[in-house]
Amino acid sequence: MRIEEHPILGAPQRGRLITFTYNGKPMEGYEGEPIASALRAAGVMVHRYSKKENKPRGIFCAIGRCTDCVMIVDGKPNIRTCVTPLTEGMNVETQYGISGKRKEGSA
Amino acid sequence: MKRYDLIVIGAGPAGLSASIEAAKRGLAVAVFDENAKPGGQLFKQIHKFFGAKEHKAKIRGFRIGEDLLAQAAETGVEVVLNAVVIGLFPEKEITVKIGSDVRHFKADTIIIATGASENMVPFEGWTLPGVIGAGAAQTMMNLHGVLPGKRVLMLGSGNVGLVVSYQLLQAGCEVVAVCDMAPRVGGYGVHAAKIARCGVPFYMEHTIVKAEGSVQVTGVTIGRVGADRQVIPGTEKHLAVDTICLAVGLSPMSQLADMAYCAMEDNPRKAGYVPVVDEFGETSVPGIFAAGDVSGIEEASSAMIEGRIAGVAAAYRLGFIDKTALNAQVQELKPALSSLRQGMFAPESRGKTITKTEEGCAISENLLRVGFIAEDEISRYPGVTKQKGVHPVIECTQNIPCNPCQDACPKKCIRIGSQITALPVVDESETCIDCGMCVASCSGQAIFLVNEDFAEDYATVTLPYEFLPLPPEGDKGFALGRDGQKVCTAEVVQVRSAPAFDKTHLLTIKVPRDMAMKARFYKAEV
Amino acid sequence: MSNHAEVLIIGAGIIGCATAYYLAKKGISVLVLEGSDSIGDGGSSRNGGGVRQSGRDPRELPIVMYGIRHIWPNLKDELGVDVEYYQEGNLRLGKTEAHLKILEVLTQRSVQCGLDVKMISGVEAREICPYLSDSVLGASWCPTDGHANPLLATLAFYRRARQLGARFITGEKVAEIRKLQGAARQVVTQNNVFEGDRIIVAAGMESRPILNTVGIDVPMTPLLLETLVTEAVEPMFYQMLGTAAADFYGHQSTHGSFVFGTNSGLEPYAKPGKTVSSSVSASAACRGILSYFPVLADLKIIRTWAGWIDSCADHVPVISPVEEVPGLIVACGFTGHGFGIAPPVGMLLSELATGSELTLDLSDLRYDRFKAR
Amino acid sequence: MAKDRTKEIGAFAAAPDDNLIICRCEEITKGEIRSAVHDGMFTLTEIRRYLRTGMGLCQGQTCSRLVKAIVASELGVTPSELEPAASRAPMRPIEMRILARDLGGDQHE
Repeated sequence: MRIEEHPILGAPQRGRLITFTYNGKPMEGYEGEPIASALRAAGVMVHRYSKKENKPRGIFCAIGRCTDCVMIVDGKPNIRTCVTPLTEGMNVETQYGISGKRKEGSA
Repeated sequence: MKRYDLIVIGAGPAGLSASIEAAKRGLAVAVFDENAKPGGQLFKQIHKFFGAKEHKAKIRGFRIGEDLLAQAAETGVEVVLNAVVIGLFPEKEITVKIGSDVRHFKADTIIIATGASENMVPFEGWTLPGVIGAGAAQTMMNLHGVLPGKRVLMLGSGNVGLVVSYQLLQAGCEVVAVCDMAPRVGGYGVHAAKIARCGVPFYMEHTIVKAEGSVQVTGVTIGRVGADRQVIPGTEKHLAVDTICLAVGLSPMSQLADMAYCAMEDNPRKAGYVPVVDEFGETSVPGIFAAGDVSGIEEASSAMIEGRIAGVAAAYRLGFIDKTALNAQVQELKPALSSLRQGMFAPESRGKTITKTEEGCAISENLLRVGFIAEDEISRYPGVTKQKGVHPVIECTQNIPCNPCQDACPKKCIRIGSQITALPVVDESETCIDCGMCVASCSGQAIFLVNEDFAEDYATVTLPYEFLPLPPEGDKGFALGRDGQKVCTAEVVQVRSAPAFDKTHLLTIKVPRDMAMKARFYKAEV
Repeated sequence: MSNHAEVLIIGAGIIGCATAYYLAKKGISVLVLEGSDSIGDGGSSRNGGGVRQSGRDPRELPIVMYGIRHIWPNLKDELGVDVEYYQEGNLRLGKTEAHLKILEVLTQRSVQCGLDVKMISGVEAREICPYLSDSVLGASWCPTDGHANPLLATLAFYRRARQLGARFITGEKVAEIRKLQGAARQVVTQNNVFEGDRIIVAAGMESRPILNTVGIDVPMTPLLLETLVTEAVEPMFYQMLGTAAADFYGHQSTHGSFVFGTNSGLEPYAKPGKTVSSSVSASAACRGILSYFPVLADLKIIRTWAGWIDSCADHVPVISPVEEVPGLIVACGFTGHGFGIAPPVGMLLSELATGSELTLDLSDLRYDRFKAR
Repeated sequence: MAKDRTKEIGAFAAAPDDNLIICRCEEITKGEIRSAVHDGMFTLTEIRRYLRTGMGLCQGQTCSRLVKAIVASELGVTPSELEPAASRAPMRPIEMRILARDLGGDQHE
């Protein structure tokens, strides 16, 4: 899902390739890019499950306004992944409701 | 407390322009922006801008952004990034979150240039991952180099929907369809035409019935709407997509103005809830200005001029220039602003149905209904002529404020005149030298060089091309019509690239002579 | 529609709405006039939601005790809306010996009125609420105190009163009360003249100029109070919190968010007029809160808002008939602690307006109790 | 503007799209919003206090326009006749630890 060469913008400028953890599994991304970009590039669509209806949510506005893409990052919930830069060794987890606890029936 | 002459909130086109004008006149200026990168939407706008020279026409948005940043640096503007203005208080005090601190700053003038946010529309499944704003798609592709999806449905045929559809194609996505509840394409016809000829179908008077999928979008059902705006049963159609992009308009992000107790109004012509401003952009709170989308949704070109006016007015308010200088400078900027507010897409025309151009040509109904001009409609426009040898064919059919083609032609073959919304006229008395400058300079990619006398039975069509891979000379494939359908086989006979073309390559394809007025895009044989 | 009702109420805050409900329930015709565009737009939507007896002045303590015993527990069923009432106790915290002194005085005073409240140690306080900082030396603890959602409670009274036939008009600013033939009968607004047999003034700080039009004055002054709300988190604790230093109070709501009330210490000097949050008070509140609850440091504040308290000269409200202006009843000056006592006050005002026997004695809260030095 | 809350807007009638989520943060549906109007919540401020629409993490940035349209339609008025709920600080969620560290206007650290 990454653009390697763009007809107008050329090759995207990226930070160095680093490893972070997604739900306990190692995953690669570029340093400084939004967490959401690294996840999207790796094919992760679901960032969280909503509190009341337990429904999947992901990127929506991508500019930090809608807060739909929040996840648990380094143990803290409600982190807007679309505007939070990725760092080496970051621990990114799916958010369930307002916490990291999975509810029954979540995929 | 640290006090500036001017604090600008938002480092987008309006905010940067304002701060440059103010700093040039001696004000101590700081610009705060919540993003990691300045420039607002400019760095996502990779297309060439419309307008005239004073509006930075035919320059790509991100280059305008780079230019503004350079100017800001030269003039000593302090641009503070990752700086979230969390509140605007009386005494023109702001609180800003910078890193892990909250800081307070004051200024004698404040310009709110916070831009706009995207409107959204609810439908069954709209909360599924894979349903995103068109702006989100633009951010992901153009700022972060990640594709939002592979197969995309675009909801909304305004300029944002059309431009982002084109950008999705450029980035390598498939745009499965553009769909809109309205009966007519809302954005510029030239933007519609450039995706229609790539084969993107338009479903007007259609809306989304539901986004399909349980964990993420796996498809979409659209349907035709009746007069009551409800979907007519039996018209539903399934499309296999993994992404649904919503481009249903923008709203001014005016919360800070509201918080500062500026008088507000809900103004449909400004697309939402905006601070009431005077001709300088000053709100009801003396010394607080608003410029750009926050005071009414328009193009970035208008935002830049509004910003400049507010910056000059702030300089006057604080005594850095006198009234004569203010008037002189505003007199110069006002016409540039008003020229952008003319034509068929002017704020005054919102909601009106226009059937004829200012010149009296009937508007292409086909263009509005399906995104491209029908063959029997094209000859009615003054940019379309039949001449011997190579000559420009300008498929520019709506009055939009744009005139770079007129300046681009070294031979003066193209005439628009002083009214920049006028349709370009091809002057048959002047001789085209096939330089291609007009093709590359047309922000709407609506100019083609046609030579019906290329060889016996063959014609050439030179078209703008902004995709990868760039076909080599000698490449064989197909010519596509305005509707994106194959019309004939074609061979690439020339590929021209030049710094002056700025990434718009000129592809000259050879087609049978009777295809000269039909072939408008090239698709390589796979 | 008729501009007459048996009872006119000026002010649709929780006091006005509760009164309207109790009157409508009795079948009395009620018309409520509200100056702002929304119901409950003053202190009713700008407070920490405390339903608390501890720390109250003995003059108003019996009212809130009655409310907690007889009204609050059933309010959800009575009004048909979950007002998010929790009765899990109130901790008033102290971090210094001086704080503990203040708490002891308050506690003793309440005990004398028959309230179940006691001083506890820091260790005991942490047993009740394990999130408390070790710097808490002691607290007063009242297990029957609690909190509710003031936004919902106000609107729930409004909703039920409206269903029972009470008429509400918002955006109707009152200019004047007029006497006809010796009794208060008319309420004049910008657009209309309304008539009622009884007129109840329950308009917060606005009550003062309105009462002035019939020659009554209640000594009170506006005080800026700010409220903060956080993002929602998992349930942590449901006690109502306060401090001896009065640097904040608040609780966690059903929603999971924490709601805190605060003042920056500078608010007596806040500018009158629009309720502008000051640029320093949210930070001040956070410093205060984190010094008691360091565990909340990562919680995000998502909204702050401010409002005026009608702070009365002796810090307790006026709830009183005005005999010199027959037909006039006053309920104002709640001084920032009106929410918890609002339901019983509504009930008492309905009794005053209908001339029924009062459930509780209100003689300590008369309008004419203020004596110059 | 004076508004009589006894205004007759008819009884609440269920609609097929009542289950549609409108406020994405707090997961409030169209049906809940429409029904709240029939409960007497006539202003956007009352709606948000009653239902929590626009009171979640994003503070109504996505839904306020949608809620406005639904309430207006239920009341039979145009959306521009409804006053939006007031804007408040902070414009973005901010950690208490950061607010507590407020450096004020002092430039010395």
